[in-house]
Amino acid sequence: MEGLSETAYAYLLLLPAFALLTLVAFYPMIRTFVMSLRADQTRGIDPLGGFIGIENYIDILTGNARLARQFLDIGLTSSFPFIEFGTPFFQQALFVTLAFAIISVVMETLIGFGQAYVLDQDFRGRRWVRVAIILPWAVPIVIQGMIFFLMFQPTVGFGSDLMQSIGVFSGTPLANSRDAFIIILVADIWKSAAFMALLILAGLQSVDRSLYDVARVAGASPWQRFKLITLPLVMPALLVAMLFRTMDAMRVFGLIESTAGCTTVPSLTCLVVEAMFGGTRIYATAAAVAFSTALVIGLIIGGYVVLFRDTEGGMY
Amino acid sequence: MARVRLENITKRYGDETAVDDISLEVEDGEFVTFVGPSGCGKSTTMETVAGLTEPTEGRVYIGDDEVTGLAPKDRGVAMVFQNIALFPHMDVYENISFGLRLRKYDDEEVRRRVEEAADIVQLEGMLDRMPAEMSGGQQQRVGIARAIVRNPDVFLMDEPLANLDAKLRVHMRTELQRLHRELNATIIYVTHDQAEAMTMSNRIAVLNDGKLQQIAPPLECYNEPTNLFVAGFIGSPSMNFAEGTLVEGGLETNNFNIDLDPGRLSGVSVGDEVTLGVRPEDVHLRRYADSLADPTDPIDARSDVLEPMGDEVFVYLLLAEEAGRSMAEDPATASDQLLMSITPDTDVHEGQDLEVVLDRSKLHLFDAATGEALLHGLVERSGPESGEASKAG
Amino acid sequence: MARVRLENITKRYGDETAVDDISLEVEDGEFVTFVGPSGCGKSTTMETVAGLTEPTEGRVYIGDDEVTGLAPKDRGVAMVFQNIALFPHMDVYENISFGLRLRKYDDEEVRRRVEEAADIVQLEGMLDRMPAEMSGGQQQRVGIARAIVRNPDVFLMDEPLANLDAKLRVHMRTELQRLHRELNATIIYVTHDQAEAMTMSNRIAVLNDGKLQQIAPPLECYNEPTNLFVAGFIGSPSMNFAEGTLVEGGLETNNFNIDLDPGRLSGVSVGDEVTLGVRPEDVHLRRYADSLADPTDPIDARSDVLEPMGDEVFVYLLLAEEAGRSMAEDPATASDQLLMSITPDTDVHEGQDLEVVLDRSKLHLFDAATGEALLHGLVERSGPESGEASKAG
Amino acid sequence: MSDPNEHTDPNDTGDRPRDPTLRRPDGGRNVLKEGRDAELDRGPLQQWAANSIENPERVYRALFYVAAIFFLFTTLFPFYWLLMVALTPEGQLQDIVFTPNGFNPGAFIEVFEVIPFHIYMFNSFIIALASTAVVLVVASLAGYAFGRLEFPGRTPLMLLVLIISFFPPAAFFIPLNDLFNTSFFFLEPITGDGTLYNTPFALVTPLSAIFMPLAIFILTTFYSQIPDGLEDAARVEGTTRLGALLRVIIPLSAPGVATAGVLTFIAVYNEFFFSFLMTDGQPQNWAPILDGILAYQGQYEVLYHLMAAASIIGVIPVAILVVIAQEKIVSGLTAGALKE
Amino acid sequence: LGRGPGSNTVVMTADSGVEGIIHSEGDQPSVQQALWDAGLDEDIRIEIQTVVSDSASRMQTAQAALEAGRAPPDIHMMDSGWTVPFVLRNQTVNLTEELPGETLSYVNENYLDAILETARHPESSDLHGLPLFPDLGFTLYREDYLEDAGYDTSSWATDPPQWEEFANAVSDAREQAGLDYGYTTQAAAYEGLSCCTFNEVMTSWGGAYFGGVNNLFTAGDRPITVDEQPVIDAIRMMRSFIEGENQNTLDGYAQICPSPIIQWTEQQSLSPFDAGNAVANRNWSFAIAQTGAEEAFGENLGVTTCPIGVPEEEAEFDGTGGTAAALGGWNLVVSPFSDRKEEALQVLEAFASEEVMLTVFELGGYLPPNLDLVAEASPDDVGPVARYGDVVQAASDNAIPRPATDLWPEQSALVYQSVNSAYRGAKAPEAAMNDLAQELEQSESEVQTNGN
Ligand SMILES: Nc1ncnc2c1ncn2[C@@H]1O[C@H](COP(=O)(O)OP(=O)(O)OP(=O)(O)O)[C@@H](O)[C@H]1O
Ligand SMILES: Nc1ncnc2c1ncn2[C@@H]1O[C@H](COP(=O)(O)OP(=O)(O)OP(=O)(O)O)[C@@H](O)[C@H]1O
Ligand SMILES: [Mg+2]
Ligand SMILES: [Mg+2]
Repeated sequence: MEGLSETAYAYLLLLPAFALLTLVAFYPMIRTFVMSLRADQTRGIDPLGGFIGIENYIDILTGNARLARQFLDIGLTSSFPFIEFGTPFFQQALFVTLAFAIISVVMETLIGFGQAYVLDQDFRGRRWVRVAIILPWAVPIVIQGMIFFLMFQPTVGFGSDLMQSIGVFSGTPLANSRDAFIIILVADIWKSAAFMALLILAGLQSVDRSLYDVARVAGASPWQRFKLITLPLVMPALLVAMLFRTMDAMRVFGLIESTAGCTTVPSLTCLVVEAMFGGTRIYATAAAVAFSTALVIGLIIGGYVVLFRDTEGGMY
Repeated sequence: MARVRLENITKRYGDETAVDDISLEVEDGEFVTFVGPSGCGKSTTMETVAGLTEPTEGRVYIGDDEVTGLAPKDRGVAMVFQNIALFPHMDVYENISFGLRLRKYDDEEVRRRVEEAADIVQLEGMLDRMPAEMSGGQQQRVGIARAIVRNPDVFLMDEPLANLDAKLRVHMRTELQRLHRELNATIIYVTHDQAEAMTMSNRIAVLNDGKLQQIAPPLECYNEPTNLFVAGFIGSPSMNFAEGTLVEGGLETNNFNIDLDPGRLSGVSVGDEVTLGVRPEDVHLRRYADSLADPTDPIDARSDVLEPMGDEVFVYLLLAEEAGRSMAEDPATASDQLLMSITPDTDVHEGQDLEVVLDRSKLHLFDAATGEALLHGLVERSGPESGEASKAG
Repeated sequence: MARVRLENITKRYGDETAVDDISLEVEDGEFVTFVGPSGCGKSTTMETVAGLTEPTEGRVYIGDDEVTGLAPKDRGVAMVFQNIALFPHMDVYENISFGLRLRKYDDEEVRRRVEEAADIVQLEGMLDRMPAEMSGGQQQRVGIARAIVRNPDVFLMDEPLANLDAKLRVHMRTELQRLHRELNATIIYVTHDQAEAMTMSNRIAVLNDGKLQQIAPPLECYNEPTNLFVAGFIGSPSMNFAEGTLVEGGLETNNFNIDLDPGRLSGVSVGDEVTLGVRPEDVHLRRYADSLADPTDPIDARSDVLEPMGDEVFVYLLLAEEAGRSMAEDPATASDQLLMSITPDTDVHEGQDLEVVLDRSKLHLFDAATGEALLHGLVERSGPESGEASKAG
Repeated sequence: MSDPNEHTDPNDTGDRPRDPTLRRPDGGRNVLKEGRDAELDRGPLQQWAANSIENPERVYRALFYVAAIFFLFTTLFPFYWLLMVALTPEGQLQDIVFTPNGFNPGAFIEVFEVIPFHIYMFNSFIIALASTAVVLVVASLAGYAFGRLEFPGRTPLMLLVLIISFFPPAAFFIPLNDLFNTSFFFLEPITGDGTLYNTPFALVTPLSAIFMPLAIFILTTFYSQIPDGLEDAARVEGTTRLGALLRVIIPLSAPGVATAGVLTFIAVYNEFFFSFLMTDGQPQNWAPILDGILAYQGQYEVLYHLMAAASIIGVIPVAILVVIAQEKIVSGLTAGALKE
Repeated sequence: LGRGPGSNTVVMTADSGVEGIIHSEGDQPSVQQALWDAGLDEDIRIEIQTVVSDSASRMQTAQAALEAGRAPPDIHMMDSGWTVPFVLRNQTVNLTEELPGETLSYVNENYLDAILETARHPESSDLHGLPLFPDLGFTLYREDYLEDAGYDTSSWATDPPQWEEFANAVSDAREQAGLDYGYTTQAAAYEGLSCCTFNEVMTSWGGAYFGGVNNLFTAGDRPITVDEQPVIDAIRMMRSFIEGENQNTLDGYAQICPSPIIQWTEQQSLSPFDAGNAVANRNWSFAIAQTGAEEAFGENLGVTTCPIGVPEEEAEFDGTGGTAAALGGWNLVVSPFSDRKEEALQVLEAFASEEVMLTVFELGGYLPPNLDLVAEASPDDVGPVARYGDVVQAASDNAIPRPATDLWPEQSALVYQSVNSAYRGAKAPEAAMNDLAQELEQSESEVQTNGN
């Protein structure tokens, strides 16, 4: 095995990973893709109708799909801002998802960095602070959803009254798309900042401490040490964290389902799940939505890759 | 003003004392070199000056101010690290310019100074390499450039030339000396290279086991070592030592006697053990005894191993007939052995019986118990001053 | 059998050629030292032998087998790394015993051998330290111990003593020589320390810019360098060079002339440019001319800078009256400058007018265009062989 | 000039005003200056501000404590609230702010009486452990290849690994559901009927695959940062490449490996989608904790207090365990991992 | 890892409530025993596979098993709301072909028609599921408070009041008693809104989704009537209840509902009522059992069906107007993939016996599908529900099932979203219903184009 060329050796090492992925990802993916090219069939044994090409995709993009909320429903107009929403912003899964992903990832990155920085310091009881900060990440999504659902249940929790009294929310925030969006955002940040924190912490911990000595002698203030040494050196870890958080956020579902519900805050995965398990058998549409979702996520990840390709020590 | 003053610096790691009550003062613009065996505390002392290590006890002053406890960045020092420690994520240009960019110099200025520094360390054209793509010596030169580009008041250099070849070393040596002159900077330097220490320094500080042994100009350390340790440490190859006993009118070792008046030595008296020291270049073949002002009586010896160095040859001499043991294994301790340096053309070969003489004016005497120097140069036997000496080729 | 043979090894990193078509053979049990300027490809060549770098072209043989492409672990080599590369997560004992434990030696044996190796590198009592808790030299010694503990057929040592002080170096040198003898191991060694290269090696391989310049026993490299590069690189301080032109009956430089019969030189003829080389120790004050068998005519000079080294003093001489430029800045290139080494007692002081002579039997002549050596030692003027030379003190 | 003691006192939070005379252990070398300060009659706040300017480390320290407390509060408050929900007796879930509506610690026992919650926990634990092991092994190999080897197709393959994370898990459901319900003769000795459904494999397999890309990326990042010299040294010493991975690279990447492990473990422990659909929800059939928690939910009523209690029971011990394990892993991997 | 039930064990899915009564300790009565008593082969044992109790999740679980062709479970307990889609996908056993004629005729003649409809194949009318129990929507109210406020509710039980009267009464009673809430119901955007609470209100106003009760189970060629006036009125009335005097409301209807009802489901709407903090509540029969117990409100609990919008005679569509009770409930369906189909059919057969139905009612409080049996049950065993037998009967007479075709889940989502947004005032009722009508039209048209 040692005699193998570097290339052959690399492929050998990748074999188990790709075997697993083939079984659990690539094979189902191809089947799903084939599904997405056929017609829906709500009755009969065969869940799929005839081959209809990309018709399902066209329906999805034009707001004509058999979905409770639309993936995308915009039209072009001649007057500013030249785009017209067929349905309001908060009812278009694509926009809701994008807004959610962008805001949550940015917030989580900032907060995660703060948490990691705190955890990287030496102080008594650090272990317990670490437990505390990791705890939200350990909470199952159902529970995470339940906490925030109950908190903003008008009769049960204090959240609605509190927020209403300071004029931020309406009386029934979980039924209001904008309010519910914010609640879900907060819930997600609460839980997932810990994910960022853990990864960033690992990055911080593996920075060679003697580099800080050099920087200190060279005259770097703490902020400069952070900017010039810490940040670039944890950048690879940070990028991984952001990459995966972005993909996760783009697929948000469980949290929405267990708080406000997909009706109030429809996300892309909401559409897939509702189409897949909604009872009316529209698997082809579901598959097409899933693929479209993957496409959107893929585009965004492509953006990441292009943006960060040149980062030193980066992943590519 | 960049005088550096250490006051009773002690640094302990757990039970281990790395630096033991060192006090010294480096004048403004002075070039002081720390030498000493591996692990004697050189780097640690440097680190206390830089502020990277807080001394367990003692105070550090730079200029007129106490800086103990001050952050490294506020001490106005630049440092070349023994382990080099380049930033792996920055290319050579960024590594060198790091300190300048922190200080918000304008780009023009930064580029100018970086290029100048790169020139000095002969790294032109490598500015966009990453550290991982460079050879050991090239990395070390980046480390030097990173320090000199900043023109600080105090330079701390921890074995900056360890990975460089002889020629480049000579070049760097002159460059550093020029810098020293031009910037009038205070430089504290660590090296294990005798030539560096001798040629560059205003003073050499010899450390051993965390303690300061001697701090003096290079030739003084060489010619008048304060104790056995310094005598043995400075000079390569090392000084020969022979244990002996003071007797009336002289000194007796196992293999030869030296005339001398013990009464003139303070602190010891007849009967005491002393150690005689003589450098390899002060051991001569008997046939050249005439050219010495004050040679000792001839001593019988047998050449054991010859080590040709190109410009000179080291001859390991056995004084007593000793069978198995070759001197080369442990040249500096036993009294029965003597190392002599001769010019390459001299026709000495291995296993030859010889007579050698020592240059009395170059002998050193140490108290065997304390190791303290008693006397440098035994001049009392005969009158004439050792005049101009010469070298024949 | 652990002959090491390199056949046309070339290693390129992108456009950069680190090693350029090197072929050489190291005999079983031989000690070969690689020397050369920083970045010349020494470490890279070592790595191809170890199997850490696959050569872009060429083959490596160890013993009778081609090992190109074989894993490092199957080549039976041990290596001391230039960057030390201790495993930071293991203590000294674990670092040293790493290779043994991989080979499942029993604990008893492992401990015995580790202790023995630690003894050799003088690290007894530090076996449970972590690398981060050690000084630079101590770390390097762990690296050496890690290699020698395994008793392999081939040792590769990349500047193993760079961070050690002179005394410890001498000790390690003799220890390595002993190991070499006892194990009859083949050793390939990289150093920038002339003394190490001269004393330890059976042969020295001089590299420059990725290319092998000369591979020969140390004194041959010193006395008969094949080209200008080797002449200038081997020997510290470096050889003096003077550009000149061959004329009928001799050689003319800017400042002096040398008698010689150009007809006896092959490949050059009257009118060609040549370079004359003379080592600092072969430059003498006129007053000692008599002791030379074959001195040149006296040359007028002026002492510029004196560099006392303890056992000798370097005198930088200016041949022509040159105002501003101090020789010390660039001693080895200009024909108007000359470096002389004298014994410390000689009463030369800075700024003195002197006459010097060169030892004709030690002069070197190089083709100025190709740098190839033309002649070592100009003996044709007068008959008598240079007999026994002596050194006066 | 500042007092050196200020820098070395780790307990100095910088936020308590101190008697200025106490700050001069040297007996007040700057008596005059102090006198002037006293005349200015600065309040503690100004004093603190002045000290801070003199000595920015104090500010960082203070900022650090503020940040730590802020993070502690924000992460822990929802848990506190969850605890209050758990303590509120059934059916009185109203207007809970800082205290429970009534006090019913019995919920923490009831949790186990209503359903065998501990079995769900155990199942989840085993499944998470197995998945983490699979992920770490497979991802370590892949991470080594991606992070330390040069080979054609590296970047495309790496992106291909990610693709699984582009898809909503629901997209995989139908084919995977078919797959795991297909009977394979070679599985019969293991699972009885030859299908993977209702076995731990039905969860371990997809969950491993789903969380593997993250681990691969983490490990790739960390492995690629280990200097080549160390691997070289290990290989010359006689390890294979894999040996070097195991003995040098993994231990040196300990923070990354441990983090990948923790993230995977917890993610699997709490996974929603496949946990829900790949078993029949029976504790004896390897149903994970999620099914346990959902089991407190009825058609028209939800036992919120039990769900809350179950969550606390399910989460806190695991989180503590994981953190302690992580510390052990890190120190174990970095120190004396090779002591045999 | 070995698992799987014994050869004579029939595995049936059920929620924990049903599970609790199937088996018992010792000699206690149990459904299993009742099944054996009803003639089930003594070798055949039922094993319950508990599933998560929320209906949507249970559908997913059933779907996962049936799509994969997996059995056990041999018997699936399916919500009456989503049995038909499975029937249409041939994922159920045709009971009309498999059950003995005797049993079939008993079922056809005695079971509540409305629930039977949810278990039949829409085209062939063959029976594919055996109703286990129906559930009906009731309006619960506090007789004591209403009477204190001066209203006579003695006739309400079988003769529900007009909405207007109901609203006034509730409003006055709330004020009188100083309660926080008047009438609590479910209006969150979820299945419960479209299938039930809104369906009831709409029906009481004479409106319908698809033009009356005759078109409930045949998707495709049927009128879409959600944008008709009665539907709009129903919404406007609900908005009056929620918002009081405001846009898009109906004059003369007091504000009686707390605004949070738009995010409430059963449990949240029951809580305040259960806590004595509301005058009236719309809920299922389990709520009667819970709040009618002696420890709770006992006799003070009044139960009726949905108040009346327009009388039946004035209703625009067939079978609407007057009072209404939404139909819920669960059917038992045999998996066609089962290895123990015969045994499973035997179990179903036994479930169709009156003793078993009574046992289920007595032990679990689940209404028997043959509602005549409610009267026969001993009040001691059954609890408070028995007290309201006449109301149950009235409810069954006015039961209104959801249009549970294979498209219903999809359409339901559209309906509850639109209705909820109209309730909230996010859209005007007319606009919301017009949009909904279009969406439903598109959904319906899929049937024709795909030739389903
Ligand atoms: N990974 C790399 N990428 C590009 N260039 C490299 C890389 N490694 C080495 N080089 C270059 O190859 C040349 C030879 O390097 P090598 O390390 O062999 O030098 P060396 O002789 O050991 O020098 P030194 O004495 O400074 O250690 C150098 O110029 C170096 O910059
Ligand atoms: N962090 C530490 N913990 C424990 N001991 C230490 C630590 N750092 C250094 N030492 C010890 O302190 C002593 C002095 O170390 P120092 O690095 O100053 O030596 P040095 O003179 O620079 O040696 P070298 O020439 O080998 O670099 C050594 O014996 C070393 O082992
Ligand atoms: Mg050091
Ligand atoms: Mg090198």
